[in-house]
Amino acid sequence: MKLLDRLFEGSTRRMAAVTSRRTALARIGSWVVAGSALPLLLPIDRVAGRADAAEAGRPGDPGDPSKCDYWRYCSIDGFLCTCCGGSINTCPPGAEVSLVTWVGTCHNPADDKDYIVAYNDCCGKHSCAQCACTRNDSEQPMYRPFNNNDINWCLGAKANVYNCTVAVIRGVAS
Amino acid sequence: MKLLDRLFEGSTRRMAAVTSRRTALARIGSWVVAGSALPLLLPIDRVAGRADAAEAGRPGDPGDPSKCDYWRYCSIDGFLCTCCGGSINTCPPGAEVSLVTWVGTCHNPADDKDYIVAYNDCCGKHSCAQCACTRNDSEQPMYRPFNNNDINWCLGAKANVYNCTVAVIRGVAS
Amino acid sequence: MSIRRLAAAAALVGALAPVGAHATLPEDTLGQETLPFPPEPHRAYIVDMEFENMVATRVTVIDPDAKRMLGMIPTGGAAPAALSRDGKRVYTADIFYSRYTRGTRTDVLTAWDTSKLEPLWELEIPTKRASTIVQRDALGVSDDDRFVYVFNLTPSTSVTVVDVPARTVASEIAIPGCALNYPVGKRRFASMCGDGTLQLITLDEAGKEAARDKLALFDPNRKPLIERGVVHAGVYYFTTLDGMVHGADLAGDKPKAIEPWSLVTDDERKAGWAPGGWQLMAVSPKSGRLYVLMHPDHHDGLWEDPSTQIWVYDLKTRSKVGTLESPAPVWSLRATSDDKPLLLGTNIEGGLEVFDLTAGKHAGTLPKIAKTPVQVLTH
Amino acid sequence: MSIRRLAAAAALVGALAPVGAHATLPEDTLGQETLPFPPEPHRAYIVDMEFENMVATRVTVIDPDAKRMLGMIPTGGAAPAALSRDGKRVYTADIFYSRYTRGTRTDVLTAWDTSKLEPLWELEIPTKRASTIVQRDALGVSDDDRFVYVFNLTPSTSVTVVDVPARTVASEIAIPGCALNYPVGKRRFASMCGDGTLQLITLDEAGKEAARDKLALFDPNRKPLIERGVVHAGVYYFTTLDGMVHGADLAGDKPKAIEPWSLVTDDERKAGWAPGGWQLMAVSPKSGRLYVLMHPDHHDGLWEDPSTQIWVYDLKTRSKVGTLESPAPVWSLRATSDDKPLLLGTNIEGGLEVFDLTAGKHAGTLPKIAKTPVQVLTH
Repeated sequence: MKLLDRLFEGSTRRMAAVTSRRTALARIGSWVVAGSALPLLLPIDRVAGRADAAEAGRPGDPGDPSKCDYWRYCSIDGFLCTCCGGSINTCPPGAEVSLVTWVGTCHNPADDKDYIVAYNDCCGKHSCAQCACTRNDSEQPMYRPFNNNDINWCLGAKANVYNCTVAVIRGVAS
Repeated sequence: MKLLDRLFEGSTRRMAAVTSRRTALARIGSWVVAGSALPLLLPIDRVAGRADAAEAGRPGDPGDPSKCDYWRYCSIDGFLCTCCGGSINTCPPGAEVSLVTWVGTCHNPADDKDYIVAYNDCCGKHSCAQCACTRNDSEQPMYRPFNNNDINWCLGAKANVYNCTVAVIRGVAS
Repeated sequence: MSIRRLAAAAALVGALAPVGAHATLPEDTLGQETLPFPPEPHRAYIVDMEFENMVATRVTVIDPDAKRMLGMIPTGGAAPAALSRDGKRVYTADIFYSRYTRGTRTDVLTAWDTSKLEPLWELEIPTKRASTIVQRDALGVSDDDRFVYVFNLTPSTSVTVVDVPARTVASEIAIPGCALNYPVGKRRFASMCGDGTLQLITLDEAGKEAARDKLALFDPNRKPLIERGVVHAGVYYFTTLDGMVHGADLAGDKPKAIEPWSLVTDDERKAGWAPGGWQLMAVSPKSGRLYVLMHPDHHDGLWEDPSTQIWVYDLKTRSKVGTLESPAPVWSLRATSDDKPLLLGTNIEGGLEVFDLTAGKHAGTLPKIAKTPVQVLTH
Repeated sequence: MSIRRLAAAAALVGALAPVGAHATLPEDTLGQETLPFPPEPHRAYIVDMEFENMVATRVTVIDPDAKRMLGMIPTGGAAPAALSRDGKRVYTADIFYSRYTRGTRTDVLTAWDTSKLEPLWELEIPTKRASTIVQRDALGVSDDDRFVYVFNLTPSTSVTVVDVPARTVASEIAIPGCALNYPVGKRRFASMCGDGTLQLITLDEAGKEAARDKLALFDPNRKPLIERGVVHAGVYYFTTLDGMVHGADLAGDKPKAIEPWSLVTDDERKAGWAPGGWQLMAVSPKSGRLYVLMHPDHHDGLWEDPSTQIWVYDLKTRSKVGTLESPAPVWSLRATSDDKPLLLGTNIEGGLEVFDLTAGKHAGTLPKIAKTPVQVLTH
C-alpha cells in the first residue's frame, strides 16, 4: 500500500532505529510512485516527471537525489531540499537547519552497505511544496517522540516553520 | 475564451458600469465552465458537479445561487458565499461584509429585466476556496479603482483579508 | 458585524446604484449568517492543516447531511481544536509568528463561539504547543468545561492547564516520557507513556497537580499501542499495531486495565488484516459500536496508512458485527453522538465520506472540502 | 545559520548515531546554500499569491535554464516584489496581521539579500499598501537604489517614498485619480491617471515632492490604456484594449508622448486579434524587441485573458517580426536583460514557460513551480 505515501507529503516524520530488526524493516521501505489523482495532497505528481535533475549520482552514491527513489531517502518524509534550492546535505538559501533530527538506516546498492542517514529539517520558511516524498519505515507512537515522525522537527530552529528535509550520511550501521 | 475564467478564481474583481454600452456588454458576460486540468487554480472543478445546492431558485429569481451560471453572478469574480456558509445576500458566520463594493448589471431571464447587483466581499477570514466563479464583464484599469476588479475589496473591513463574495439586488437598471 | 455598519454599507451601495421604480424583485439587505444553538447534532468541524502552506490554517465547519460548508475558523500553525461540552465553544491552540514564518512566536488558546464563529477571547499560553500532524488529544476539555488542556512538545513534554472562567494559565504539568492529554472527568487527564503505562494526573480546584497514578497497560517494545484511541463510558480503547485492543477504565478512583481482545480472528491475522490510519478509531456513543479502519497485507510500516475498509464492532460483545466500504481511502474517523448517528471519514482527496449508521451504508461524499484534513470533531 | 549551530547539530546527530569505522562514503557535513553574486543573468523571481490561502505568500527563485528552484522568500499578504538595480536586494512590501486573518495590521518594506535569501532589514510603512492582483509597478526602485516607491490604495491612492540608506519613510505623496508608480531615473516616478494623463512626480534629495508634470496620453473613455506596460530606453510603452501602442518618453526634462502605432494590421483587427493578459508585455533590452500576449475573437471583456500566442515586434521599426507559441496559456511575461535573453511566461497551471529568444523557440517548461504566479522578475 502506498496510500500514506500519497497523503500529507512531508507532514509525517520517520526514524529508523538501528537495531537489527529495524534495520531489516528499513530495507523493506516502500517509496512513492507518481500518482495522478491527488495534486493537492501529492506534489510528487507534479515533479515525478521532471526531466532536469537537481544532481546526478556520484561514484559509489547511485541515483538521483531529486527523486524519491534515491537510496538515502529510505526513511524520509517531507519535501526534498534538492528540489527546493538545497542539496542532499544543505538547506536552501536562508532556510535554517534544525538542531534536532532523526536518523534512518538505508542500504546503498552500490557497496551493499547499510548507512546511518540523518534527516534534518530546514526551517524558517514555509512549505517548499516541491518533490514531496514519503518512504515507509519503522516508526513509534508519539510517547517516544525521538522515534516518531508525525512531529515537525523544526523544533531546534529559530522558527518552528517547516520548509524541506535533507539526508546526510553519518556513517555505516554497525 | 474562458481562459481567464480558468485562472486565479476569485482574484479579479469586475464592475459592470450602467451605461447602455456596458449594459450590453454585461449581457455578453461569459461564465466559468468546469475545467479539469487545473485543480489548484480551479476550485470550480471540484464543486461544479456538487449535487446538493446551497439554495434552490425562488419565484422570479431562477437558477442555483451555488452555481456559477446563476444570473446574478454576471459580473462576479471570487468565491461564492453560498458555498462558504453564507447565502446570496449574507456573509458566512463571523465574516464581515466590506463597506466598499462594486456593482454589476445583470439580466434576469425570468422577467427580462436588467438588475443592478452589488458584489460585497466578506472579510476577516482567509480564502474560502470553494465555488470560485469568474464572469467576464466590462472592467477598467486600476487608475479607475471603483471600476476595477483586480483589487481586494475588503478595503472597507476591519481586516483586509478576503473570504468570499455575495450578490445582492439594488434595484432595476434605468 | 454591527447593524450600524450594515446600514452604512447599504447606504454606500445605494449612493452608487440608482434604483428603479418597479423592480420585480425587491432590494436585498446585506447580513451575516449565524448558526443555530444548540448545534445540529450532525454538525462537524474539519481540522485542515493546509500542508502546502501550514502558516494560516483552518477548521472548516460543515453540514454532512446537506453536504455543505457552514463556515470556517482561521487558525495559526496547524492548530488542534476541541469543542466545549456545552456546545458553545470551539477552542483552538494557535501558534502565530509576527512575520508569519519568522519573528516573535505567540501561542494562544482562542475561544470561538460555535454560532457566530467569532473569536470571543484568547489567552497567551507558554510557547511550547506541540507542532505535529494534529492529534485529537493534543487539546482537551474537562467534563465541566472548567479547564482546557494543551499538549506541549519541545521535545520535552508537558501539559498547559488553562482555567477557562479565570482566563488564566492554572499550571504547566511536566509529563516526562509521556504524551498527549486524554481528558478524564472533571479534574483528570491521562497521558500515554513510553514505558507502557497510562499516567493519570488529578488536578485540584486550582488546576494544579494533586495526584499522579500509573497503570501498566502494554508492552511498548514488543506490542506498541497506537496513541490515537476512543473513549466510551469512561473507558479509553486503544489498539496495538496488529489489532489487539487494550482498554483503560478511568471512571473509578483508581485506573483499571480491561481484558485485552482482538480486532481480528487468527485467520484474519494470517491474511494480514490489521488496523491503520490517523484517527483510525471512532465510537458511536448511543449504540456502543466501535469503527476501525482496517487494511490487508499488513506490516508495521503501514500502521498510519489510510484504508477503504471500516470494520464495525460491538463494544459489549467485543465481536465484529459488520463492515463499511468507502469509495475513497479514509484517514481519520469520527461518529456523531446522536441517536441517528453518522460516521464521518476524511478521504485522501480532501473530501469527507459520510456513512448513515442507522441504515449501515455510505450516504455520500462532500468533495474537496479541505486541503489537508486530519481530524473531524462533532458535538 | 552560524557555524556554532551547525557544529551543535552535528554533535547531536553524532551522539544519536554510532559511526562505523570503514565507511565507503564519507560523512557529510550540514550546510546552507548561498546563491552567487552577481546573480546569474537568467535568475528569475516568481511572485506567487497563493490564492487559495493568500495570508503567507511567497516569491520563488528559480533557474530557468536548469529548470530548478533556487529558493524562496516568504511574503505577507500577496506582496509585490522589486529588485534593486545593483542586484543585491529583493524588496517586498508585506502586510502582516498579528493573528494572520485579524488583529493588528503591520505593513513593512522588507529588504532581502539576493544571495542569502535572508531578510537584512525591514521598515514599517503606512498601513495603506495596495492589496490587488500583484502589479509590477506597485513597487519601484529609483535608478540609483536610493528610494523605493510603494503604491497605496485605501481606495484613495498615494505613494510611500522610502529612503533606503536612511531606512526611513521620506514622504507619502498623494496621487488622487492616478495609480501605480513607474520609476523614472533617479528622482522621479510616473502614475497613470483616470483623466488620460501620465503624471510625473519629481522628488528632491530628501525624497519629498519637488515638481509635478502631466502628459496627456490617451482617451480613457473611448480607448483606455492598459496600466501594465514596459520601459525601454527611457520610454514607457502601453497598449489600448484594441492594440494601439501609446508611449511616453520620460528621459528628458519634460515628458513627451510618442506617435501611437498599432500592434495589429487592419486585417488582423478585423480578425479579432488583440492584446490580453496580466503582465501582457515584455521587452528584451539588448535587442529592443517587444513581446505581447495576443488572442483572437477579441471583445473588451477579454483584456485580461491569458493566451498561447506571443507576438514579437521591433521597437525601432514598430513592425511585427515574429510569433512565439506556448504549449500552455500564459498570463504574465518577462524577458531577461542579457545578450542571450530568455522570455519567461507564467502559465495557468502554475508552471513557467521558457523561450530562447536567440533561437526564437520554446525551450521547455518548469512545471507547477507556483500556486498562483502573477509576476516574474529578473535582474
